[in-house]
Amino acid sequence: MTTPMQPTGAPAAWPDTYGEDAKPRVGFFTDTSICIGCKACEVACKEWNLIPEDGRVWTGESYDNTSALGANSWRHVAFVEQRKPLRLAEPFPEADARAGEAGSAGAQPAEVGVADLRWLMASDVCKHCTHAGCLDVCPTGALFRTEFGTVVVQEDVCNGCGYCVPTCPFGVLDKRDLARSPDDAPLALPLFGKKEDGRVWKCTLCYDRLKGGLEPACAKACPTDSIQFDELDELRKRAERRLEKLRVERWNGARLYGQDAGDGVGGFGAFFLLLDEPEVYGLPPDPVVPTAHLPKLWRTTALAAAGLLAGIAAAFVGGRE
Amino acid sequence: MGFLELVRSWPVLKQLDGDPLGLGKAAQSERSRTLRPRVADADHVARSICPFCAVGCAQLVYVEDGQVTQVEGDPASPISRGRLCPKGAATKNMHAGPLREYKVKYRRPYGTEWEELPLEQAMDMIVDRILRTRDETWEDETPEGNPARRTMAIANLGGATLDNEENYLIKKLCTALGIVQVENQARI
Amino acid sequence: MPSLGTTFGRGGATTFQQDLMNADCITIMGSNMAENHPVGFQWVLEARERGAEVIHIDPRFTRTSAMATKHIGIRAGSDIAFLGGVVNYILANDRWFHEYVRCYTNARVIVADEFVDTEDGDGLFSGWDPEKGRYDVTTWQYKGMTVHGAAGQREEGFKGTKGEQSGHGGHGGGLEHGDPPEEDWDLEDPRCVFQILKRHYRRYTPEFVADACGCSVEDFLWYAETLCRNSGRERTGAFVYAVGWTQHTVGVQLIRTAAIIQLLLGNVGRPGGGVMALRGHASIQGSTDIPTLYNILPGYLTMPHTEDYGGLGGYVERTTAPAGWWGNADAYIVSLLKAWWGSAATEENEFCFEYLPRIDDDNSNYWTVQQMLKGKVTGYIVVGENPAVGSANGRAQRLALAKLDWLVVRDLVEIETAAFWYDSPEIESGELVTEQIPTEVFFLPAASHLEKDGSFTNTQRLLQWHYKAVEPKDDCRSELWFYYHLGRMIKARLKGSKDPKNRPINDLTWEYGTHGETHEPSAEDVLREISGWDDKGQMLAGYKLLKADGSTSCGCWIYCGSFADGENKTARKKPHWEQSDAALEWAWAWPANRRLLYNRASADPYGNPWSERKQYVWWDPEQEQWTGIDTPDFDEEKPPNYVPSSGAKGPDAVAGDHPFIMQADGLGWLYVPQGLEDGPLPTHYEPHESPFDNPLYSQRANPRRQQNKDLDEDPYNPVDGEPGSELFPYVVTTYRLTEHHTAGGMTRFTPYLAELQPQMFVEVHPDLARERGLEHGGWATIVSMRSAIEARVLVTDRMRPLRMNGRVVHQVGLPYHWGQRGYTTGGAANDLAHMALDPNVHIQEVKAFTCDIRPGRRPRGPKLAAFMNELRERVEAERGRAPRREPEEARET
Amino acid sequence: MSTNGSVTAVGSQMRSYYGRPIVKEPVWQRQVPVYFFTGGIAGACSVLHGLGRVTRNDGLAKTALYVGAAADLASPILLVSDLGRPERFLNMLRVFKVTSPMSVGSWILLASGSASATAALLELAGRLRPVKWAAEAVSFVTGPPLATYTGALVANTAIPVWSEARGELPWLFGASAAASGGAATILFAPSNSAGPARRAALVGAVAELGLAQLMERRLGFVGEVYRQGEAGRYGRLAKSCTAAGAALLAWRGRRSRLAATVGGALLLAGSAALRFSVFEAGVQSARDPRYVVATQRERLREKEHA
Repeated sequence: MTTPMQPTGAPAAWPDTYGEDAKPRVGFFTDTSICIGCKACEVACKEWNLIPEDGRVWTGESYDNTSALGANSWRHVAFVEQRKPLRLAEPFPEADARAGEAGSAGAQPAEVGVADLRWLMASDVCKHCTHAGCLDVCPTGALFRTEFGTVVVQEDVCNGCGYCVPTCPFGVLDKRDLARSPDDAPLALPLFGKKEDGRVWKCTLCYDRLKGGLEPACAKACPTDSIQFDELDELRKRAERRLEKLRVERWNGARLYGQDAGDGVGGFGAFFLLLDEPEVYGLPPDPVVPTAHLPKLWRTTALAAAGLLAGIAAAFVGGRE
Repeated sequence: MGFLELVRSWPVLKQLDGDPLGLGKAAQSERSRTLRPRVADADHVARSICPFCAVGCAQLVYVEDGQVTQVEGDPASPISRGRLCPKGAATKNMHAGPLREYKVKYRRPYGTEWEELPLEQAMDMIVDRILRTRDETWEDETPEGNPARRTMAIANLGGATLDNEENYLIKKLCTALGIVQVENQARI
Repeated sequence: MPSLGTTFGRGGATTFQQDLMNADCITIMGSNMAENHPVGFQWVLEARERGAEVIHIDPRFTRTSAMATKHIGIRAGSDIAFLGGVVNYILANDRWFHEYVRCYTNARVIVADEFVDTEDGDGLFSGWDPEKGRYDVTTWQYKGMTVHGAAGQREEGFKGTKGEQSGHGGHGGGLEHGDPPEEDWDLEDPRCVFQILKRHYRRYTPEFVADACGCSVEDFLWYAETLCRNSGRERTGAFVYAVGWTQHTVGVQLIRTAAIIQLLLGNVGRPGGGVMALRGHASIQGSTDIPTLYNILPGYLTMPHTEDYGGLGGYVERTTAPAGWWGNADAYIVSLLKAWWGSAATEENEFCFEYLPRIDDDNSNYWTVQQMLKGKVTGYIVVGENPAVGSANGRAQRLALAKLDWLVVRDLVEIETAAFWYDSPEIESGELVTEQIPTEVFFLPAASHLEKDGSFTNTQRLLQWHYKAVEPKDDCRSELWFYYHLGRMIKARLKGSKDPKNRPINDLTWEYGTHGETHEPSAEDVLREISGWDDKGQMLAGYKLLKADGSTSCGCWIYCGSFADGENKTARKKPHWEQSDAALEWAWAWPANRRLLYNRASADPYGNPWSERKQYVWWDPEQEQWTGIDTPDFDEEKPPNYVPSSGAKGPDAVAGDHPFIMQADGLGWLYVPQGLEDGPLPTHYEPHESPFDNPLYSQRANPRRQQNKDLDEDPYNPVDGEPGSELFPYVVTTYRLTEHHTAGGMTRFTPYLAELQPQMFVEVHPDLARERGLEHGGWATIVSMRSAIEARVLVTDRMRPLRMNGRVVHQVGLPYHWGQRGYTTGGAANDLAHMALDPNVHIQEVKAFTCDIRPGRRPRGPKLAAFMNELRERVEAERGRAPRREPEEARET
Repeated sequence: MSTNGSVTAVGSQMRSYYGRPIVKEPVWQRQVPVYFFTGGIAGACSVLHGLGRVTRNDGLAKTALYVGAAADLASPILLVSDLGRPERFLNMLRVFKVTSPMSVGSWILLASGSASATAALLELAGRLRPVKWAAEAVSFVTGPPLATYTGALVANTAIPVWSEARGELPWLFGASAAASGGAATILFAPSNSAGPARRAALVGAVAELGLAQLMERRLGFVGEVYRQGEAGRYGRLAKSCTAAGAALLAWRGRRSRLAATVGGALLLAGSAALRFSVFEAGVQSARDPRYVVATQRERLREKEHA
């Protein structure tokens, strides 16, 4: 059995803890080269999972008014406007030839603005990591690895301790309807019976739909199949083929993100084809599951505990006064 | 649940049974174990068409206890292949949105408030208005003496968001009434 | 659209969305398909993934541009210049599809000697009448065409309706049989259409295009070559457009230009080719086929005009084409009259033809609004539309509503049109005062599509049935319920009335089954009536069976057969994986369930596919019939070598190698001798409001465009050259976003959509922002002579300034979804727009007009009215005309 | 890039995604840093109390026992009150996860808390001595980890300034615990038996100051948040209080009760301020994506060289 501390590409507790009931590991491949930024994924997700509408704030950040993943946004479409060519395309020979024929003298600058312009759109979602920090640190077992190899918060268990929130390298999880920052939270003791939901929410990869043999709502809605749902092994093969095609077509900056089982989280269950560095989309360039350091951290903690004991013991040398 | 079951259902003990880290099955709640998609409980599924743009995506409408519980794409459609855009995906939200109106509202001339009005009475009043205006403004002929058989004082607008059958009745009734100013979004 | 109608014979899209997958080159122009038809766009991406070029030619860099293999930015309103350049490129470089053009188009036809082209008339075609402000089209006819003596006057008689009438089903004028009188198969006669076309576009050189459109010569040449390279026997290219083309004062001619290109390249009637018209509403095609439009009857039969004479006989004579499928117009109109007046419609009383009301030149929506302002239209029923936000010049729309005696609004939510009397910019500014508005308003809650049965006709002429899922709550009712019971109650009131004006109501057939507690009428009963039956009560299989003797009844001849043999064909839902790519058993398409129109042209004159790769419908010598993966758009048994006898009429008069069977000559019309108001050939004119002069002619804009010169509520910005034009230096274009729908009634009130685009914004380039001191994320006020609105500023490289003749022009982008109400509110872009119209279809020009933009929020309250008055007076002063006054309301506060 | 002029197009100069955070900042409220503090006191006190018993210093032992028990009782209340669903606090005992410092910590707190509480009660009642001894033993054993695991808890997150300090935080919290535990005991212990507590507090305070310094230096760029905003203010407060308190204790703590009390109070304040400083540093570190990107880009460069 693998422990989450060594990234090996196989999640802990799956499939072994499910025995017969284990299903093939499934996930998403989000191919941003065909994302039209329509946000159908965001809406389809909210409709199926009955997620509350969460505020109407115009950001001016291109067409993105969702801004980030959170308790009430389990899909988030990022919009990035760049002065870069979409493809490193070669000039079209005939055109120049014709240009001669039609006698076009003095070619003038294309546009006053920049000719090369691209508008990247990418639908972000929980990565359902092979080694998931949120899952590892959840003290209640509300977060668990399902029979499909996905990571799900159980709303009937979560007590809103919030430990998973800062532990996710991608900032996916968040607490619903609680003061966003400690600064504006009252130091009320105790806060029993508060009205807020108070639990942590994130993409479940439509766990209930999977159990019914249905594909997740976002993938089903996606008009261009930019969001593809399937068995993870199949998706990884498909992604490799896709990347190859885009390389041949000289797409600018095409790369896979999160398909590598050797990365810091043992590969994503929901991975991506991006057209630029991850941070451009608001994604970490080299995510590592915090618990990867836990064995060492535990040793440090034990030593520190011993140190504390020793230190205080030393204080007993030299009398009572 | 008896005490023993309660103890046995305690995940910490389940951990001892093959899930020492408590990351998998041991942590699964009973609710999660027996979870099913709500569409599985639908009384019936209506096959519909998206009401927004003219692409004509097919929709599956799941109904439970007379309420729409889910609207999603119909994979059988050769046009949409089960996919929907954000508007189509928000169909349920539009259909049952908090701002949806369910009651007739009436504003009398120079009135400052909406008033309530029974549907039947509203229909009666509308019939009155149509017939009165039609009688008052009927043109049997044009000033040049050409046949007209119309009223130019009543107009009807809208249709591109309606069904063919509805447009048919609109055109048929208005034409019979001599209302020629029948228009729709085709000009917009 | 008359553009497609006059060119090909039918007003509908020539192809279907899935077929875009087969294209080798897709030109998206006048459309933002990825944003406004996202699910249909999957077929464009399928083509792209198969290696097709996808070119987006648009003033803005949109989500469609982001997905295209190439985006070419052009100035809004310069499309004809660009496409005309393509026509010139095709002809100058001999890239046209010779056999196709010779055999399938009217390129070879000789045109009357009297015809004078705009190139020789400085922007005017022959027949221009400055007094009437319209053309006499007699000089546009084919040479030697036996036009009836009175034709001239009769054209006069048709006026406004003419375009629509023949437009939606091209007519052949006086063509006695299939072939035009004089032709030159070598296309060398200087008077033949081909040579006229060549001369007409000769000046549309790459350099001219670059200057007029603001694109580069290289980009233009690359595009023209790419398009040609992807046409011919082995390859096909498709055009995709939407209201980005329609909403211009030259909208119809604009679309015509693309239709001409497609004919020249042989891309019509073939897989992966054609012109895909993308409609904007669920059933906008249906509401034109079964028109809620003033000037046509179901199936594009024209409404009788006040100046028409001769009753049914005269009508039939005018409507019937001697050749082609319009040859049976008598059967279509008689069957319609039978459907409406049943047993009361007899041969003796001309099947109640006289019951039909008559129209004038233009009784369209914008004309109606002006009648409201004049107090002549006093009753208004608005169903599922929101003119207070969605129509051009919103202020005029709302001022008009305030003049009504009574208004009925039926919608899902309380839209601006229902609330104008207490919640509108005019109430805020004091131009309207609630206590002084006489309008009696009835708001009736409507049923959603989930609460009713019925059929939508989508953008590819496909009738798709949707079933009721749940019962409507409380007072919510379908439009079917409303109009059925309205009619029932009216019939009851008028029962036994002797007044002749009520006979059309008394005799009207109005028997539809009802069900449920609300007595909802049966939509299927209505569809049965639309589809039609014979005198034995047998449901008809198709329009070929319609008769003119009153023995058949059919509510819409092009929908005839949608309920053939008692089966609701529109409700067929056979999965696509169980049938061919054409999916003929999914729903039902008009005409006769054909999915790709004019598909006879996918085969050569001898009936063989042009190529293996592009075979679709062909002649099977063994079976002696046309066959293929689609329903042939041709007489199944008519062989390719069929030649009509001289006496042949109607369909029989169309030869076996003439694919455009709705046209009297069976040909695709590069040149349109009749059917259009503003010319037989598309010509570049500037928009009604433009910061530029016409580079070709002293005739600046479309001479035939409809203007409201004396309507105070519709003042125009000074244009290039006029004093005061410097006040409105920018081109503004309006559009939709994926996240919202049209005037917002279905989306601004929907939480999940409102949060995705939560505020009205304006898109500008950094240079313009700098020029005007606009701050990203701040506020801007956009101003025209009509109104001033405010919006948040989105500074983006996607709004590219263009250089024309060394002069830089900035374009301002405005989504038009917002209004006063709903979860997300904001300025209505249409408040800025004017009501100058295209002469053929009376559509407003909201894709290209002029404006000013300033930093900061707009004046509030009465200050807004004052601000606008000051502006208008200043402009009028500069124009040296008497300043216009505001309507009464304005002065009373 | 549009260079001339101030106006630039949206996104045209973006290095991150509109400067938005990559990781989420903690949703914890102030109870949590307070608990780090009380937990530290409880842990250190159970050690003082245990060793006090061994060394027959009953005055010290009793005081430490009561103080520790008090802190142990406050801790769960603080934690529960921070939960989004407090009524579900028992779910903390639903599983035992070695992969979760909070899970392990909950069990430690349960053991330590109930043990010292039991011991304290029995001490008061003077009954059931064997049970009391057992409880005292448990409390003694669980004390040190209770004081240091909170360091692991914050270190085991994706927040750069915490995660990068995983080598120091447990030590820092341990030292701070000694300082605060000792200080808290001094306040109530009879002066004739408070010596070990005072010295423990001194040792802790000195270590706390040193470790904090070490941590900030080693964190480098990521550690700059400790010099900014709330974290910076709390940090400076912590250092000055701790330094002053330590100095006072060392100088007069033995002889003057007043000095001992003031010094102890200062150390307590310093220790508490330290926990707030660390907590706020985490919040600030999460808010700026540069810290995430910089550390990870650096890591990637190292990987390439390796």
